[in-house]
Amino acid sequence: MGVIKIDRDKCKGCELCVHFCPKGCIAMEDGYNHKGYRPSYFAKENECTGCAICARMCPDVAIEVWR
Amino acid sequence: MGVIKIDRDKCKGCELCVHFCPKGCIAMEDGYNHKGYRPSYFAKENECTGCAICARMCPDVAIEVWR
Amino acid sequence: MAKRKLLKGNVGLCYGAIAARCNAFFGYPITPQNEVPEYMSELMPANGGVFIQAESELAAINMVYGAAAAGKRAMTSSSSPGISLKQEGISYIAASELPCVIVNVQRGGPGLGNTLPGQADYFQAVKGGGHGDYRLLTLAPWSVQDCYDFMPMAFDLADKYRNPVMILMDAIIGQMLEQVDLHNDFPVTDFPKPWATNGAKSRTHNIVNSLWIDPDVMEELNNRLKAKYEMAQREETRFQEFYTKDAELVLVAYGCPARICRTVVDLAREEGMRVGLLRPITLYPFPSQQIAALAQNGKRFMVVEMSQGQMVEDVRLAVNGMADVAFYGRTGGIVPNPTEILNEVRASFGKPPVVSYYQNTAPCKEATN
Amino acid sequence: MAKRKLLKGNVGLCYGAIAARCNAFFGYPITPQNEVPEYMSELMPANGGVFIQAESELAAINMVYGAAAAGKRAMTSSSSPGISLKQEGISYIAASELPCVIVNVQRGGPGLGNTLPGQADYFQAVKGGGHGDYRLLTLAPWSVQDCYDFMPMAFDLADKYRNPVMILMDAIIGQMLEQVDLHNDFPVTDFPKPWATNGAKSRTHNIVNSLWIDPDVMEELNNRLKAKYEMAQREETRFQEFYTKDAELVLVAYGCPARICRTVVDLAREEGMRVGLLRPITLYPFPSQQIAALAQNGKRFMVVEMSQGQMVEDVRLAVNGMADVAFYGRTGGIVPNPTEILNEVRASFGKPPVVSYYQNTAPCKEATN
Amino acid sequence: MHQEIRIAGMGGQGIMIIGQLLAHATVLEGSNVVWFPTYGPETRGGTAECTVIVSSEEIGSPVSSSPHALIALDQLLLDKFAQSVRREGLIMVNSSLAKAPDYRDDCQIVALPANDIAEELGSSKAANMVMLGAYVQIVKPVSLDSIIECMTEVLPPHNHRFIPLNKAALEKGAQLV
Amino acid sequence: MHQEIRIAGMGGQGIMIIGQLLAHATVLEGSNVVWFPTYGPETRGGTAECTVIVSSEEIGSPVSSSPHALIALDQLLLDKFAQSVRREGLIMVNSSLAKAPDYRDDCQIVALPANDIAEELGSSKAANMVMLGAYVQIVKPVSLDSIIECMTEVLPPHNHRFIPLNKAALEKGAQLV
Amino acid sequence: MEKVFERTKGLTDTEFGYCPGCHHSVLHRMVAETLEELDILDKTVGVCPVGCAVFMYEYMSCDIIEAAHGRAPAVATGVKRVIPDRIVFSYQGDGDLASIGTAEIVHAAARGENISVIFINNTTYGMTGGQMAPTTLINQKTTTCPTGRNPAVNGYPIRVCEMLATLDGPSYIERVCPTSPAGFAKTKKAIRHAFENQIAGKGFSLVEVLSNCPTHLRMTPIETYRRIDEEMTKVFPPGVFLDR
Amino acid sequence: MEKVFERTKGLTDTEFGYCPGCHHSVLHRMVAETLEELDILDKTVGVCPVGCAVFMYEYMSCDIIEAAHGRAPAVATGVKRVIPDRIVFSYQGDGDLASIGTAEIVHAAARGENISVIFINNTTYGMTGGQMAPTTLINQKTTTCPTGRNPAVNGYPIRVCEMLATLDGPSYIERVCPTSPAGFAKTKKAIRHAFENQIAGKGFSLVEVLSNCPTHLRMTPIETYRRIDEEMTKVFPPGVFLDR
Ligand SMILES: Cc1ncc(C[n+]2csc(CCOP(=O)(O)OP(=O)(O)O)c2C)c(N)n1
Ligand SMILES: Cc1ncc(C[n+]2csc(CCOP(=O)(O)OP(=O)(O)O)c2C)c(N)n1
Ligand code: SF4
Ligand code: SF4
Ligand code: SF4
Ligand code: SF4
Ligand code: SF4
Ligand code: SF4
Ligand SMILES: [Mg+2]
Ligand SMILES: [Mg+2]
Repeated sequence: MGVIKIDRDKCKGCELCVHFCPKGCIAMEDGYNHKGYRPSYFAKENECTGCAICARMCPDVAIEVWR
Repeated sequence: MGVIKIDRDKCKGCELCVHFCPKGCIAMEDGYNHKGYRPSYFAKENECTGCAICARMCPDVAIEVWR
Repeated sequence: MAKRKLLKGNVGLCYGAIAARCNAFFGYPITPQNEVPEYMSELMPANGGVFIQAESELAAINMVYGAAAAGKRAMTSSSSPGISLKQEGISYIAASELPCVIVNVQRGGPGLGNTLPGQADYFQAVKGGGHGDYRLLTLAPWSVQDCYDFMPMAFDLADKYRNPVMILMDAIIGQMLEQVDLHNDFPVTDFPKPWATNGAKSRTHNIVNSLWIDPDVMEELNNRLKAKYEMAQREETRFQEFYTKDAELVLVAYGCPARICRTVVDLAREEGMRVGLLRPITLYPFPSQQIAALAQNGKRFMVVEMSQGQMVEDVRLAVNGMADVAFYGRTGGIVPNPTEILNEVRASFGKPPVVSYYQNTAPCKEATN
Repeated sequence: MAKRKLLKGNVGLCYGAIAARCNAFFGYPITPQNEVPEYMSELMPANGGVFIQAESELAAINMVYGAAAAGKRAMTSSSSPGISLKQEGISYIAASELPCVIVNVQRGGPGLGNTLPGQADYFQAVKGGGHGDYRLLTLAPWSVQDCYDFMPMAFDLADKYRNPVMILMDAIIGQMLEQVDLHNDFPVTDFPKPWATNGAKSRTHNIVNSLWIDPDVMEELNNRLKAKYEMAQREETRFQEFYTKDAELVLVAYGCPARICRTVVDLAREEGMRVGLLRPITLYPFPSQQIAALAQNGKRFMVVEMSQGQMVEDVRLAVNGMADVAFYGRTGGIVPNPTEILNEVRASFGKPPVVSYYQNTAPCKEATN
Repeated sequence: MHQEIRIAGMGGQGIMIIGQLLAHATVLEGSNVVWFPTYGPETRGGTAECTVIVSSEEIGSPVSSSPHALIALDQLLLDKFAQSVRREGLIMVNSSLAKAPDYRDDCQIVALPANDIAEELGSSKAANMVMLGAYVQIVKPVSLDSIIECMTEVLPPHNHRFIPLNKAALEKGAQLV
Repeated sequence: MHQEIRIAGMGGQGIMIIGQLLAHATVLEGSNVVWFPTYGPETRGGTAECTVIVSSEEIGSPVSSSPHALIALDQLLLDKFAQSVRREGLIMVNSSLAKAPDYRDDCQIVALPANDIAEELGSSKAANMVMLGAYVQIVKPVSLDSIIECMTEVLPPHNHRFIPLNKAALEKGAQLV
Repeated sequence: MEKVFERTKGLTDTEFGYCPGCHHSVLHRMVAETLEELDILDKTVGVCPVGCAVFMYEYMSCDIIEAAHGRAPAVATGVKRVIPDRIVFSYQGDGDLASIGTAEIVHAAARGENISVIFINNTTYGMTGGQMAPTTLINQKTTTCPTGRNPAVNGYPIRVCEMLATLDGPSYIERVCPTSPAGFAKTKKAIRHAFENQIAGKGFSLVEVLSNCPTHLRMTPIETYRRIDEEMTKVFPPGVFLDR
Repeated sequence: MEKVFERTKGLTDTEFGYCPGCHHSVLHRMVAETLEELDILDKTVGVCPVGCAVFMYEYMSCDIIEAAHGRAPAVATGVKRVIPDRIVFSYQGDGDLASIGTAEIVHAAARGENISVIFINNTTYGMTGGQMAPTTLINQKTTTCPTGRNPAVNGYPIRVCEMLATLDGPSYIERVCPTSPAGFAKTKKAIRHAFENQIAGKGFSLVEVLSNCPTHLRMTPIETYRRIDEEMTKVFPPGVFLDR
């Protein structure tokens, strides 16, 4: 079981975390953050394994992970 | 049968022709030319084959060859 | 292609180069002149010319050297740090008496600096940033139209004097959009190049060289260069004057600051201050004679530059103690605005500064001469 | 090692660098300064320092940049074309406010030129051959003793001002053998370098940089540099005068021509002409004040250079119209001899030239001040 | 007629494009114009700013000490430039991202939630067009039609697909003032 | 005492070395000296030339307009410099390779077949030492012993094997004048 | 619950100014993590290039020098030679390292300088607006080869690893491909190895990272990863070229 | 009797100023003979280096440009691109080509410039007095590595042919060893091939010639030939690296 926290304002909406999460836990928001990007969010909280792949793939170090 | 002509004043006395003549036809003079080098000379006129190796090895294009 | 176009100064240069029948462009990317290689990469091949993005500024200037030696019209373009890298090559080209055109779209310096406008490479351009006693004939456009028009002039001067010509601009002139008349109406002079190293057919071999072991021969070259520069001084000095005749204070500026000063002159005159503007078009040869003449007539001067004060030395040399020469400069990419210059002018007339905002920007009035 | 030695100027520099506790030398061979890297390749390792023959002048100046950033005393040495190649790097070092020493043993130019003595890189050294508003503090030795003595001074100035210092010499000063007292008697000042990038132990990280996107910050740097140069102008201007007090004509020259003029002064005085000599030791800051003072006292000037006339502009700027400034220059590797300068002096006093051979070479008399 | 306009915002907000549209439209209508940009060395992020001077007479200084109008798409840039607008000038604020200044009561202040308006039309990327439309409507340096006519020339080919959206945003902006 | 000497010849004739020996010997004897060379960028071939100024007082110009003495090892250089020697000066000619000038009857002319003399002693390479020995003997700026003492310092290590030959040539030159 | 991923101390708090999905951010973090892991943050001096990574000094918490375009290996040499007990690395783009700085990288490698070089090959000049780089692929369109790189006019891409591997100086040369979690791990390992080698005094190490530039390639970050896998690796095969 | 060897028209009447036995003379003659044989003397432009061969323009009877130190490939590129029907070659020493001019040769090769390069590797800087070159052998003494080249300090020799052969641009790269009549013949053939390739429009050709510098090696010419055979070829093996 894992938990991730995405820093909404650090996120640049590159979608890499979405693409690489093996469990498909992350999705893109509809809104915009203060930088003008559409950020990602933790969509399927129950399926996260805490593998931290998302965090490692995130260029902007916007994700923290707990397990 | 070959004949070579060494331009005494062009020669810089590097001895390469002496070294490479397969017939040992060339030798070094005792004197100096106007450049201050000890030039080579055609020592064994009869044994020359006109192979032109001496001329090709001479850096200073000081040798002409007839056959 | 429409004759009148809205173009950036950098792009104006490119069309000017085509109009000048430039044969080859060699450059390396650097902001704020990237439009030049970008446009040239299309325009040159489209017009039968050569475009190469060189591996560096050094390679670029040496490719120019080769193409110029081969008798062709060649140019390069860069910005401040890149121009510093070309100094050895420029000295070689001048010493070998080859024609070419070099563009410097100056940015904020020194060092890596920034990509905002600057004018702190004036000394480098006109006194010789490279080694030895050579000079670059140096042109300073102040509009996009100039960018276009000066290119053929630069190539002609280069061919006439067999000397590199520099177009010294700043990021504003390079980056601004303005209307330009692409009239393509330039005199075409034929410059025979019997000295070109392009194959020794039906003649003895040509040598392009700047190595002269014999100091007498080397001094001869130096004297020949000097004679060329003296001739250029007589024949090529170009400048523009606005309201100098009755002026008490003459502003001296080139490039973008000259444009700004043009507005300041109008503003000052509206306030009753008799201010004029002298805008050198050729920075080398410098319009020293005209400045000396103005000084003799009792004018005082204020030089405005985007630098800590470089052209001001040439003004002082011209004035030679006959008049006061003040200086106002901004650096680091900051462009002075009309109000701050106007305030300097006011101060020099003993008036208080205009405060806070700037009130009445008027468009330019017609030039007096 | 004997204290008094007969050494070449180039070698004197090397011993001076060792005395200055120079940590690193980076250079690339070029005549007429090859003795410098050659000696340094032995002296540096022998004294616990670093010697690298870089792949080019560009690499050398950038290695200097790195070593200086790391807080060490670093230097490079080259001759005219090689110095042109260093211009970008020099601008970076100045903009990053790093100390270092750069030697230019000038040769005949422009271009490849020849390896004989020249002084045509004066503008490049003192006005800034690189881009942007920076200056090099510039020292001009005129003897082998100076070569030795100026090295520690140069490193101290560099550290004090956090600015590159140039030693501008010519092939004669570099190549001549003269006695030198290797006294090793230099003041040792400690220059803390808390800004050095040598590992962020017990402090926040240091950054050595010349990129300032914000024009206000970039202008601040420019103003800081300017303030340093003004301080140097006040505190570091160095020159030497000979017989200027009663002189009617003051010769101004640096390096080898100053030595030659020193003899000319004696010859002229033997003929009853009141001639003096002002020898700038620092070319930047330039002894403008002293020259202005002499001009005010009614002296006239003759500048002698191995160039088409570069330092003469600084003399003219200092004199500012108050006095006549004549110029005599030779180029291309030609060193003027005492007689030809004497003839110029004679002409300026309305006397006919000395013909054919040169009659009475006297050794120098004691200096007046 | 002599109008100096400063347009400012964050990189990516299309600051340069609306300035250039205005410049091209001016030429189309036969007046003089100068446009020039300021931006960092980065092609990404950072701030973007341009100046447009439109005039019926020859233009001297391309630099404006104190523009007649400011179009600010972002708070940061609004704060930076609001003070520089000349007395009785025009300040246009993208109220989706910035708060209208209360310290310039001498100026005409126009606040439009341009991002939201544009978003409704299809994409907040067209916020710049909303602002331009409003500006043109208020000051009338050129006609809206001229602006639209210039779009094909000014926009890079790979962005031509956005022309309908841009047009809609432009017109919406004009309607709202 | 103030003597200016020009020494000139072809590359490889050891021009620089005899100038440097004279310079070092001068220092050894406590006088002032300046030596400086002129040569092409080539380390090979070409011409070589150096100037030595020996003086009991401080030396100003390191350059001589008109030397007191010329030592010429080759015709080309003799022709180049013979005119420059000051009136009543000394011209020393290597008569193995050059003809003494007949147009300087105001000068003392010393002609020695230095190459031949040196050759006899072992190698014509020592011709330079023959000329130096003769010069020192005539002008006496320093003693021969001082010259010899400096050889180890001045000659590069790989040439130390020639010191005996050089010494012999030096002394022979001195004897002959 | 335990925190299993957090921001490394090797990075400052400053947010990256890079475009969304740009590899520069990823690689900065990996270098910074390595410095923290090896506990050399306070004895490391980084040299940043002129290129998009020019602001690296704002992001990394070690000492940093901003070099002139292409000269980072020379600057790093100057630093390393005078303070050899410190760790010195350069971080350079393909324009910086493989174009203007060709001589400097070749000679630093030939000298076997004991430094670590991180080489970001994104086949374009990101900072100046997407011009052709020495590593631009054949037919790739850039702002200075608008119709695609044509070998007859623009020449061929340079393979830096292969070129430097012909030298005796380098100790370690590897090309990596961070386009998947596994590729990321391999990249991180390679970077770490380059620093470990330096600590061990083994000499010159270089890691070439096949990278992206979504902005100038006009692709989404994920498309750029695909491009690396499908096109770039054909010209620039990943692998260890030297490790000795 | 028939004359079987005479001076080529490709050379002027000026006598070489090189030291006795120097390879530069030999190579000048071979290039000049090639130009005569291929009948391209009147359409060839040579670019000479800064190095002992700086005076090449006095010896060759084709048009010649004196380039700045190291920049001959850039100069040659400039010439060839604007007059592509002319034949352009550069002639460069190891300091010129492999040190200061590294970037220029690598990129001319990568671009596949249709030029011919004659590269004279004599393991030292002849002209400036025998300093260390990038090709100086380990332990070789020079004036800037007076105790012998020490790889720990001075790095390792660079192998230019091997390095350039990793590129796709070049058409022909060969290293030759003119130390015997056969070696001379092979050298001449290689030079000729480099020019023939250019005439055929095949692109970049480079011939590296293992050469001598009797003066600074302090050896007789024959000893230098032996050194090439016995020491240099170990580090710089002769052979054809590319021919396509
Ligand atoms: C001497 C010099 N030349 C050119 C430039 C302009 N310039 C800045 S970055 C850059 C290239 C950047 O490309 P790359 O190294 O591939 O880095 P990227 O931005 O792709 O990461 C250039 C040419 C400069 N600053 N200095
Ligand atoms: C910019 C510059 N740097 C340095 C020099 C000095 N220089 C002249 S020739 C040379 C090296 C010559 O060596 P190489 O290229 O190997 O040629 P060689 O003389 O051995 O044939 C150098 C460093 C120069 N003339 N210009
Ligand atoms: S930690 Fe793993 S499973 Fe959880 S969101 Fe991130 S990638 Fe997906
Ligand atoms: S990888 Fe990072 S920056 Fe990209 S969408 Fe996810 S959280 Fe945002
Ligand atoms: S031609 Fe042949 S045989 Fe005759 S001298 Fe020359 S090398 Fe010897
Ligand atoms: S090879 Fe030539 S230069 Fe050498 S000795 Fe023989 S003739 Fe003389
Ligand atoms: S321009 Fe390209 S390389 Fe630069 S930050 Fe953006 S995506 Fe990265
Ligand atoms: S110095 Fe060496 S390379 Fe130069 S000419 Fe003499 S032997 Fe040849
Ligand atoms: Mg890149
Ligand atoms: Mg060599």
